[in-house]
Amino acid sequence: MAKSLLFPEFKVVRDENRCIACQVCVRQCANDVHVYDEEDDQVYSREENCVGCQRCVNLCPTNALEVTKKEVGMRPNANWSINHLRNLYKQAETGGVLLTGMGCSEDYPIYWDHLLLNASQVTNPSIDPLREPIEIKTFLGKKEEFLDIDWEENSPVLKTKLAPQLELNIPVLFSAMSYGSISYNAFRSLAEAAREIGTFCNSGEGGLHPDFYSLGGNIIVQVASGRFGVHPGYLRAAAAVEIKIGQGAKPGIGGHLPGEKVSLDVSRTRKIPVGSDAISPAPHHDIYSIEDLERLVFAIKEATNYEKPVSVKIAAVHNVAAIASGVVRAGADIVAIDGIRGGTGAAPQVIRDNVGIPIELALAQVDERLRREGIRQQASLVIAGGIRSSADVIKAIALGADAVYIGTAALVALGCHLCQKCYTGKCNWGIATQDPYLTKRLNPNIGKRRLVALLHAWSAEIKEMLGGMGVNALESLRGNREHLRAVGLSRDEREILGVKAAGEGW
Amino acid sequence: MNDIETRYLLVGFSVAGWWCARTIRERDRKGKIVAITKENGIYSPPLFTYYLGNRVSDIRYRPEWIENLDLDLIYGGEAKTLEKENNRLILSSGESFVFEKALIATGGLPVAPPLPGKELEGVFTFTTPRDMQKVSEFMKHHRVERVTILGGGFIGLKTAEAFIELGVKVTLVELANRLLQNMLDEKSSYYLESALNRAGVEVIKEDTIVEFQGQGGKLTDAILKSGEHLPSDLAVIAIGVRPNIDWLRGSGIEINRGIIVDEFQQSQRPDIFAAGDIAETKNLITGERNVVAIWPEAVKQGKVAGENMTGSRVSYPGSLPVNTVSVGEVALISAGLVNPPLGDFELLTEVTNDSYRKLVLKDGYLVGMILVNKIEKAGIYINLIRQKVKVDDFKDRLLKEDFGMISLPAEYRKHLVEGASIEV
Amino acid sequence: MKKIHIHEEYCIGCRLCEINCLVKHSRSGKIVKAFRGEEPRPLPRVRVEEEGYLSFALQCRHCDEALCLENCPTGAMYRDEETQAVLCDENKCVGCWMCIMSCPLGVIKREEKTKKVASKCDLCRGETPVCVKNCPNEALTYE
Amino acid sequence: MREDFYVPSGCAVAGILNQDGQKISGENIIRSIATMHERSNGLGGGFAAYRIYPEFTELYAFHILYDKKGRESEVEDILEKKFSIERAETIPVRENKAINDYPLFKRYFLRFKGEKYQEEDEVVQVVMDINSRVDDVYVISSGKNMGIFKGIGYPEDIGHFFRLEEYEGYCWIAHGRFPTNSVGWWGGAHPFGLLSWSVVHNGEISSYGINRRYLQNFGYFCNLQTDTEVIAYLIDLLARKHHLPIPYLKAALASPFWSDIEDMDEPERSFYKAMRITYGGALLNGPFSIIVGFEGGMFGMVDRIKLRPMVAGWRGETFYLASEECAIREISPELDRLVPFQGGEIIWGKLGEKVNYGQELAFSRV
Repeated sequence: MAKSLLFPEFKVVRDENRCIACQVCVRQCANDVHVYDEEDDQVYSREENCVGCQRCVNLCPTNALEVTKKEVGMRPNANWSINHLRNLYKQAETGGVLLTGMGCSEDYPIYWDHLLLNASQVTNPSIDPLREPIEIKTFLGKKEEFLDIDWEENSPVLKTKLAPQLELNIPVLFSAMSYGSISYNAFRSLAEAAREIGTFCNSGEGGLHPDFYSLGGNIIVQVASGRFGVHPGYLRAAAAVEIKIGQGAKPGIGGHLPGEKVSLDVSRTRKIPVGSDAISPAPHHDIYSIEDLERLVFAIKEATNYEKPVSVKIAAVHNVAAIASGVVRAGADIVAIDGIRGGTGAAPQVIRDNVGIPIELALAQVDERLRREGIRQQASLVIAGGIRSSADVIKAIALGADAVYIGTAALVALGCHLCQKCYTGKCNWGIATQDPYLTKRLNPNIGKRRLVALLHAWSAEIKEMLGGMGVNALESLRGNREHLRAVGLSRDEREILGVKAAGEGW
Repeated sequence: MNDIETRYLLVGFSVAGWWCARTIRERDRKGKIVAITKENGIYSPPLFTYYLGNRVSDIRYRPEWIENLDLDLIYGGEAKTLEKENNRLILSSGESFVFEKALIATGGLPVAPPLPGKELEGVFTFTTPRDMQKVSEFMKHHRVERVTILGGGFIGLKTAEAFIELGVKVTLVELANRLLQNMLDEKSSYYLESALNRAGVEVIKEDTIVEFQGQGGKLTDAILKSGEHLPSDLAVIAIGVRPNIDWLRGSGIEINRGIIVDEFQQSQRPDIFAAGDIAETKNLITGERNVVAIWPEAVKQGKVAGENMTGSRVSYPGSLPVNTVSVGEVALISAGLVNPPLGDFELLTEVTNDSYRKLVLKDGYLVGMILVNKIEKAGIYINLIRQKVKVDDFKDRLLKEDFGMISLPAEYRKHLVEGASIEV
Repeated sequence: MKKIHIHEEYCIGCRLCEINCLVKHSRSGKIVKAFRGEEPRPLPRVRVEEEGYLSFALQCRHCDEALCLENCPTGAMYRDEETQAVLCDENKCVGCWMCIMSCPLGVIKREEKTKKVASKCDLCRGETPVCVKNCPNEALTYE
Repeated sequence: MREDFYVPSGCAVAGILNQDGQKISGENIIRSIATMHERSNGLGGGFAAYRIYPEFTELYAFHILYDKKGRESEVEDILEKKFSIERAETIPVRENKAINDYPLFKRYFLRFKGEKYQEEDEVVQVVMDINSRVDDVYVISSGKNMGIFKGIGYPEDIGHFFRLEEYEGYCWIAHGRFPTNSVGWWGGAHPFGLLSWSVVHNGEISSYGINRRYLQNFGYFCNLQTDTEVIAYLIDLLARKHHLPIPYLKAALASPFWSDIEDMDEPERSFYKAMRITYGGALLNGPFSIIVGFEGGMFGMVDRIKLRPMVAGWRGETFYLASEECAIREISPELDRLVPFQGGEIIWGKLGEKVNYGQELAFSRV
């Protein structure tokens, strides 16, 4: 068999003075990087298998291990980067589309990092969140233009029946990650954390495991092109229903859950045979136009008795503003937009890294377009794709988002180390796998605790920042771009973002 | 003399009585307990041989707990009569006790055949503290280089174990063709015997001592049936014990080999219970009635009796013979049916050059076990026998190196692991 | 009484409990030394059992009705007043193995040479047991 | 340049309302606001007066500021599309040493000739057209039988410049300005008006950016780039177009905290909850105290956590509002009652109603 030309990506450095050959690393590596030799009572490494997930480093009781990037001693070439070469070698060997996981890791501008927030000085007192209430409660759903109120009583009586709303204690939701792409324990962590915090997680297109129906009040269920696990009970169990048109990591591409990940439980949940690949078509084959979308939106509203908001998730593509406007006019209560850095369990690398636009630009354009058309009230805007911190969240809100989805950030809180191997089903952290030996590694009690802590920390930071701006309710920041300024951006970019340059006053 | 009245009367106060008293106290804080022992203390019989072998200096049993039991303890008291009509017991000293409930746990007496010369100085039995005292006194005042032990049973071996520790030349005489025939099979007897040999013990089988000879009233030789003379400075007759029941003749208590008790350790006189080496109980596996004179059963029976004497209804599942012996570095544990009769028994065995394991199954249940050297998992097997857990589904794993809790049925395993207690 | 609870569904079979237990009960108390320097290598008092993807760490349950204690003829096995742990007093132990014979979980190990009970969980004498403290996935809890 | 103009202000505010409709000379309000001289810095002052044109009660009185001369015809063409101009005149002023360089102020008395059923919307449209389409020209008031007078200078100087002592009205509000971030300009001074609404404002609206974009949804375009302008438009939207009674404006503009809403009983709870969900974009955040005049009354409001001062006072049938108590005592040393505002509170008075001392919040229509 021809020798592979691939070179190891990582170097496993084992400090022999510290290694006690306890074999924790051997037992923890699903990629068989560490091998114990009984004779020499020593552990050796097969670096070529290493994906750099750092599991062994984390658990080594003597800190004897270090996994670092392996330098490839080839003549540096600005055009032919190591990544290009690696992909060329791989494809020359496999002849296939290169798969990857997680979000785009290419070095495109991250506009969050070019946006700066405002704070109060003198003319306007900043507010101390420790002393004054600062409110970040958020409602998602269609908002009325005005209310019909009966003034005849001595206290006003509301006559308008509000459209269904999702009530969030923090403007952050957990992105669509299906049971199947992630483990049962990972999904349980998310769902229980969502319940405790008072926000929502998203079933993805994987259906809903019977165990999670009881948590349905904090779950948004997805209807995707594969229609996996979709039935009336599924729709009714949820707090809201999301029609998935596109995903930022792979706009225009369908989903593919490899058969290895379709365990008995997953098959039951998705209503497909065990071990069979779960393939979602690129388009919904009953949606070839905006009016088809409208049909589905109202079909779902009928099925759920108009009691649940319907969300439509699209990927941020070039014409996103016009598309979003169409989606709103098609009756969506929530528009979810997923940017180019949005994550995935499996996508062709070439798509992930080259298709779509950054979410910041998409958000700015969509919000502005909907306002110009006077229909911004009719739907909430939830954005996704590479939100990394509370700062990203608050900047997104100021740009015009009602709330944000976090996926990767949540997984990182659960232990993800961004090795981008989700599609292999060999996640050493027990997140993106169905292998019972690996899924155990994520204790949902710990997972839940960590997620709750994360969002607790973020809401504290968001309140600090709001208070600093002299704003004590999030709705006063939402779409309030006066509180944003841009650094290091071109005039075009600033105009698209609708944000003044740092240094410009009001 | 007028009677001493008591709610509970414990006649004989060794391990069975001790655990009976403790159980009573847990249920009944106030009720008066009178405990009578013919000894001058509370001893742990298994320690006698270890004391002899200088492994322990104190043979008392858990003295630190005695006061918590709040007993009226009567030392050196020998039970003479149990009245047939009344709940009254009379000691040879004349003291008499009227009780509501009584436990009879007067244990066993050494079997001492009428051998000529057995009264010679240097010939002993070895079951009581007094025996032990006498032996060690004797050892202090005489040079003892050669010891002969009559009986290759459990006591005989324990005694041998002790003398080996002392570095004395030991000869073991056993009538049967192998040692510990009740608790071992041939193969394990062999392991034991070779361990003894390695420890310098001479083992003489299919022979017995017919006479002791001496000079000036002191032992010099033990004479075997085969005619052989064994020069001996000290001899121990260790061919067994029998229940100490003679004093109960005429008490109206039904006696066979021992006091016949039901599963509540209750004699057919409802106020009178029996436990330990004197009680005749049902065998857990065979259902045969017999006296199983071992520590663990004495504890269990004592506890069951205690429960029932205080009015609860707790039954004793039946006796399971279990034993453990170690000689040099060889450790043996056996339990239950180890020499099954011909018939539908299944044997699982594993033999290595330094270890031997044998499991006996019947109808998918574990009924017996012998372990030589690899003894760590003994407790697991024994519990499977006691709890009558069907092992059919995992019997192929029973002897695997990694056999453990994990191999057991999940509910049973979790019950053991999380359960507040392991029921007896 | 606080007990060590075993959550087998979260045991990842890393055996860090064994490793840390071994170190805790080693002479040096230092991990590298305990493994490389100390002869004989100390024994862990917790045992990880594995079968397929199922695994769990098992150590003495310190049963309320502790057969090892009931059947110990020397009184070496005793119950610690404040931790309620069943402990073994090495000075009293004569190595008769009645405890090994009695333990339904098989968690007592023997020391052939000294004829003493070699390893038996002591609940780390009151402080949070190291097997619990070092379980990376909270498959062992102490409550 | 002016488009990027935004002026957060410190400022003084004052207002007088006689609920019996007795006329009050402009001299009083000038004296009142003048006592708070220290709160302004000479970069702006202004007044709104009600029922000062008794001879034209049926006509819209447009006060128009011409920053550049020679735009009249352009403006008048726009006016004449919807109105007949009954009278046009330059607003009489008196130069003084404080104020000698000033733009042209004209006032027009206009009879509406458009569609009756949407008269006010069309008037608003005309105002928006002039403000956005004609450079350097601003409609500074557009109500009936009322007018706004404002400019650069201390309020007392502006008052005398516009000869306000010669006017009489039953309701006056005044503003003394302290712009911090930019030079004042005549159009940027307070009050701001739309139809008969007039608003003076002390504070800085940190929600300005979103309030402004929210108003776009309803066809309001802010050209003066100031937060006071958005307040005027929000009030017009809520009170006039959405028929929200004055006392309940706070449900949108300074809505209660969620925790307080949770503690309410029905039907209040669902009312306030729905209001907040629906009017999130109208919530005024940041520190402010405002006085709003309108045909038939006057009210004051402060932000949710009262970051700016305001007191209300009553004497007989006269209702006073001011940043500082002294401004009220100056013209009415004796008061029947004086109350400081609570966070998010609205205190109002209405013509023809007996004074409420800011007590009850019983519903009544505007």
